[in-house]
Amino acid sequence: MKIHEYQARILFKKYGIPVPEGFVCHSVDEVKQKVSDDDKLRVIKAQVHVGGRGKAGGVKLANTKAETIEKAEQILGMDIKGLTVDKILVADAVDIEKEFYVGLINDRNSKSVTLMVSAEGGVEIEEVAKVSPEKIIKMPIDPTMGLMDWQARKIALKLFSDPKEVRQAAAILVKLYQLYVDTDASLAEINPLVLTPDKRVLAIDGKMNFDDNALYRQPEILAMREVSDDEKKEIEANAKGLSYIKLDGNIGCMVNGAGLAMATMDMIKLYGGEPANFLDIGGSSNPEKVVEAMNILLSDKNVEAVMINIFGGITRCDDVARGLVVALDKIKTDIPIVIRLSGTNAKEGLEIIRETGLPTVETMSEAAKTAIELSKK
Amino acid sequence: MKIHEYQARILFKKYGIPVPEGFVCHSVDEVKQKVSDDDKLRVIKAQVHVGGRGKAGGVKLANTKAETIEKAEQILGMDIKGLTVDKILVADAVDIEKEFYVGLINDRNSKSVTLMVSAEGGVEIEEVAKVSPEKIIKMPIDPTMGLMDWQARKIALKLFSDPKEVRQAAAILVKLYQLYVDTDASLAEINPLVLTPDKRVLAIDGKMNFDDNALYRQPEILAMREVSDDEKKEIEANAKGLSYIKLDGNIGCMVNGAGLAMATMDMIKLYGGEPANFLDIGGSSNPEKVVEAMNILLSDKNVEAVMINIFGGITRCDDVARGLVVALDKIKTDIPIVIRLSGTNAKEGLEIIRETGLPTVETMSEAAKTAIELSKK
Amino acid sequence: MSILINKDTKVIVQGITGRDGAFHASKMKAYGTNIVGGISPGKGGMEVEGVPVFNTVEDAVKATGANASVIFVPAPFAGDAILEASFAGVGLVVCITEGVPVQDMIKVTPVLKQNNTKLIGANCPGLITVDECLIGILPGMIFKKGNVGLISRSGTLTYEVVNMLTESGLGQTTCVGIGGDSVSGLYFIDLLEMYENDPETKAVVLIGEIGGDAEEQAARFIKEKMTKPVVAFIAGQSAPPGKRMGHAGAIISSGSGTAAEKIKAFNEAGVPVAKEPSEIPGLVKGKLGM
Amino acid sequence: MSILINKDTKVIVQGITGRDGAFHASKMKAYGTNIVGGISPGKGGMEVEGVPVFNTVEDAVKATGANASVIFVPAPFAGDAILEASFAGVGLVVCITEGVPVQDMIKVTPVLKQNNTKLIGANCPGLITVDECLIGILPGMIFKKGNVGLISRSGTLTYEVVNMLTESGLGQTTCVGIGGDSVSGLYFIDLLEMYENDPETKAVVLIGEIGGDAEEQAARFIKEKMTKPVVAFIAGQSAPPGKRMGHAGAIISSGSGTAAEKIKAFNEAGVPVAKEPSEIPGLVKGKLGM
Repeated sequence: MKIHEYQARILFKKYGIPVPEGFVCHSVDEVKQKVSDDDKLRVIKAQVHVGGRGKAGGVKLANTKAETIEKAEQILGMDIKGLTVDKILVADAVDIEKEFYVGLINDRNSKSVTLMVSAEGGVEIEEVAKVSPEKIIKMPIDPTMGLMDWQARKIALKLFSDPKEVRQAAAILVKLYQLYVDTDASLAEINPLVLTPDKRVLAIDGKMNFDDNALYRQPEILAMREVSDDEKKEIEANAKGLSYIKLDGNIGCMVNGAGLAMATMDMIKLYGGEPANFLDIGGSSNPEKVVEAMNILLSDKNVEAVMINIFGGITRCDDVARGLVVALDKIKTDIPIVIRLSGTNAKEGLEIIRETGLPTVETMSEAAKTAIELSKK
Repeated sequence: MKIHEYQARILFKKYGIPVPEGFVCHSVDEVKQKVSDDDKLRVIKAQVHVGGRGKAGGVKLANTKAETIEKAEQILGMDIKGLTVDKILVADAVDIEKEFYVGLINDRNSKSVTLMVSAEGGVEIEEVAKVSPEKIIKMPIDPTMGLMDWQARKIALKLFSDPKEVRQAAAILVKLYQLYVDTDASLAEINPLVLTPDKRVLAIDGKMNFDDNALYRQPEILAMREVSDDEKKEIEANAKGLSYIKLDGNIGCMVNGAGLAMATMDMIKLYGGEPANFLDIGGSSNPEKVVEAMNILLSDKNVEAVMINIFGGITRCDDVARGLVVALDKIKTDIPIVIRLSGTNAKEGLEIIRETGLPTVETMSEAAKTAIELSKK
Repeated sequence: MSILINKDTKVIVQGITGRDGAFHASKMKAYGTNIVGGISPGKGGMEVEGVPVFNTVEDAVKATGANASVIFVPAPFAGDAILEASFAGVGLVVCITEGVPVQDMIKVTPVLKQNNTKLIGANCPGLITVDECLIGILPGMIFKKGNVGLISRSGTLTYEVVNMLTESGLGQTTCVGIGGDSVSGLYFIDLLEMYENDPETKAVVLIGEIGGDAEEQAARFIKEKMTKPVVAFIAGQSAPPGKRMGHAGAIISSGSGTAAEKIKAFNEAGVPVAKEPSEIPGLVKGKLGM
Repeated sequence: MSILINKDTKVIVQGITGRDGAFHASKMKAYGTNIVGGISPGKGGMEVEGVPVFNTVEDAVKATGANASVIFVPAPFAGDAILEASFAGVGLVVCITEGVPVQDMIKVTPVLKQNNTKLIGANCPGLITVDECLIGILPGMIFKKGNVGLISRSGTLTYEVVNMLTESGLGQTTCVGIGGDSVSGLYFIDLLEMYENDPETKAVVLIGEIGGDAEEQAARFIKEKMTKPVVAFIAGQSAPPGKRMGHAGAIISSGSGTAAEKIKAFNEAGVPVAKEPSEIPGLVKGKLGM
């Protein structure tokens, strides 16, 4: 789960990580109301769940209240990579002496939360990682001890030299780690962390993602969720035990198992088609789940054919087939469907389905080819 | 630092440890106002920082509102071991099927927080420890992992057998440990933890002490501090870098170092006197500190003679002597004082003091004997 | 021979009184797995599917000498179940549970190391040494004794491939589903090393997917350390970046973890990568000169 | 010979730029202690009292080969300073700081074990091997080279006793102030064992106080394991229960930790207990047949 910069700022403040003054606005009227009359340099930033908003014109500076309103008008409603900007952050701009990068991630290899810092702040860290990886300092954190103060100081000393700056930076690292662990985050970035000419260390931009598997114990984080329409569908599907991702193609697919579902998408692509979605219905043969899955799948108006790909393991194909028959009977659709069953009792399963007149095939590649053909009719 | 039962209940609730409904009252009027009209069994408990309130009549049951008010009248204002009861807890009495003891302490030997539970609840655990120590189950907790759920279950399984009861009890243990660590407690007891006939597990009485050294980072706990007059003096002294404990004797003593201060008290007692206090002024020769210490010491009207016992180490006795002279010059008192200096430059120090006419001696025993004699004049 | 488990492995089931735990305990027993006990706190003394139930893993290990455990408890309790098994001295823990928070897995990691516990999963189908021991939810009937080892981040895709191997006459030694989470127990390299040292295994099939760089590491390991042939397949070639493809770990983030990178790494290590699953048996046979 | 420290011990001072750190660094240097560096984050490269300052303990250890550290940082940071020294591989850490929260000491305990670090303190005056090395705030001039070892939970009371020993002609090997907190580093038993194994030490003086049962444990240890004579003193015989006598650890709680119990334990172990400090030298001489 992702949150916006303005939400990350709320969490930063709660944990004592210093950020410049600022507030979120949903309309130009709100900007007019909230911005004070005094002239000062302000930054207006689009709040969208996508990178590269700066290049897209979603971040602007303003010197006066009037200018702030003007820039807010320009940004609100703007389209950035397909997303409409419906809220902005208006914050005090600060003078910057130096910029740094600070990030925390769950690292698969060290199997730990890993702290990354770099003196190359303010730019995309992925770029730094590719061009000059030696400029990123990484430290895996032992979960039993957490980020100890001396470790935070050691890292801060790589970026700062003045004792007061070291102390500020080390405190920010420790607080960010605490926030990260407390909220089951999967990413926390301060980019840039800046040093101002008056030697304050401040978090200018913040980004946080959270572990979906841990949201059940993070009600405060969950309450921050803001979702697009596509995401809504994915979340609804999740609540029903389905895993659904909308894609741009026209071949809908419904598969049991995430790996097999990916392989199915790949297969469609391999044979020249375009998958309309990723859809994993999990392990059961419950007809209700199949109905739910089909409804979600068919709500995508681009879908022109459906490929059902099931491997029967512990759940035998004949049981799955019976479930499918019940489910497909309930769904009234003109979209052509091809069903492929494999694994335990595959023959018996296919027989049951054939009796209903639905098209069946025995291999994945055949299923993919058939679905592509059907979509062209 | 100690808190009252009603305050421990507030912390328990915050951490999700179930307690019966109840509230604190400071007057009979408040009881009249807060107690509902319905008849139910209530328990009225004196809130004093001393054990054995039950035996002293500080805990009473009542069936009706009228009876509750009557019992509250009896308890409020009562004297328990020298302390006046100025607040009571009025709580719903619950039916009890079984009583247990649960405690957490900082264990010196395992150098860890140690969980103690016993099926012998509701009685003084010290008694159980003496009579049948095998009835107390102890488990040191690894601070890096904390109290893990499976450990809490393992301990809960020693007290309970039904899965639902085990689950409730284990959850309470984990929550109590979390509360303990979060608040820098030095003692947390639930005694009794009870099982009701309808199979709820509840904390009926709670006791918590906190590490004085950690109060600087526990503002919420510090805000709960309620102190007696004697304690006020101790806390004031502490704020000035002095360590003071009032005792019942008539020989005031002022010493540098806690061990030496205890040895000084012991010496007074050994020679037939009674120390009026423990007072450790720490390591400096600062005259201001000596003045503060003397003021605190002499505010005890029982003091009839004062013994000053200083060992000069890094701080040399001649410096200490000069400080003492300045300080004692500022303090106008008729109480006789004897000064003993030892250690580095003791001779020079004693010489300086003798010049002022104050009585000096060279050994601790001599000092104690002299102070006792002076107190009898 | 085989890796990790065999007919002497004594298995306990954590969460045996739950629906999935009870169902799969009976399936595993039916396959021939030596299920010696189940765990359910407060239900010690009961029997489920003919298996004695204990209150704690410690009790079960003491009573039965169990050396492997399989976990079916719900996600919020799975991390703790792993810790309990590890501290009770169980050498191999297989966590089937899906949806375990990453921080819980991070927290168990140093404990596993300290107690010398091997973990498979979480969010995995388990593992099988064919005709000897099945731990997890794998459909036993599709496996056939033979000389191919298999490691996979996936469940049903694994079954699909195993089925193809079996139908084409390629039996298996041990097949391990390592799970689809980003932070897991044993990983490709750990298992590749075991297969390399297992005399019975002649070739290994590795089924990877998008996300992370475990496949790239595996490719390096194969190139530098392995003498036995490996054939690979990577799922998720058509997956868009930034989207989690069902498995928590199957996500292309910041442009890394793509199928293309992984395929390139395998190609550079001389590992053939199947374009679709049905190619796998042929590639294995080719490597084995069959 | 001696225990824990000698003329070859290389000492760093954590918190050397603070008032106490700088003052005592100069005092220790003056005594002859080999102070090789000081720590103050962000002040690396400076010099304090002629001692080079480093940013981290790790830097100091790398540059100087320091094997002991003394901590003068304020209480809220002392636990972290111990951790830093321990993780940097310093073998002996002496924490002078008073008022360290107990939970911080509990948190460092498993780390010390894991990293094989010996800790003295917190809230202690330090230790001295006479004429070789002084670490802490002890007044060096009262000590005299000899054959008596001394362990104490107290500061000035220790000096008092050392002064008496010295004046009565009883010099010392190593004297250790273990500190007055309830949860500390090395304790009586650890040190008694070291004295027992130190050929130069002929007798040991143990200065205990009320609170805890370390004296009782020491008494048992002496009875069972020690061949060298021990003489004891217990402070706090007149202390009331439930009151903390200055030292965080000096408190009689729930009726245990009294001086009477401790004296009884020593008597049962054949250890003479002085009624007042001035008796100690005589008791030691008696035990040594002097």
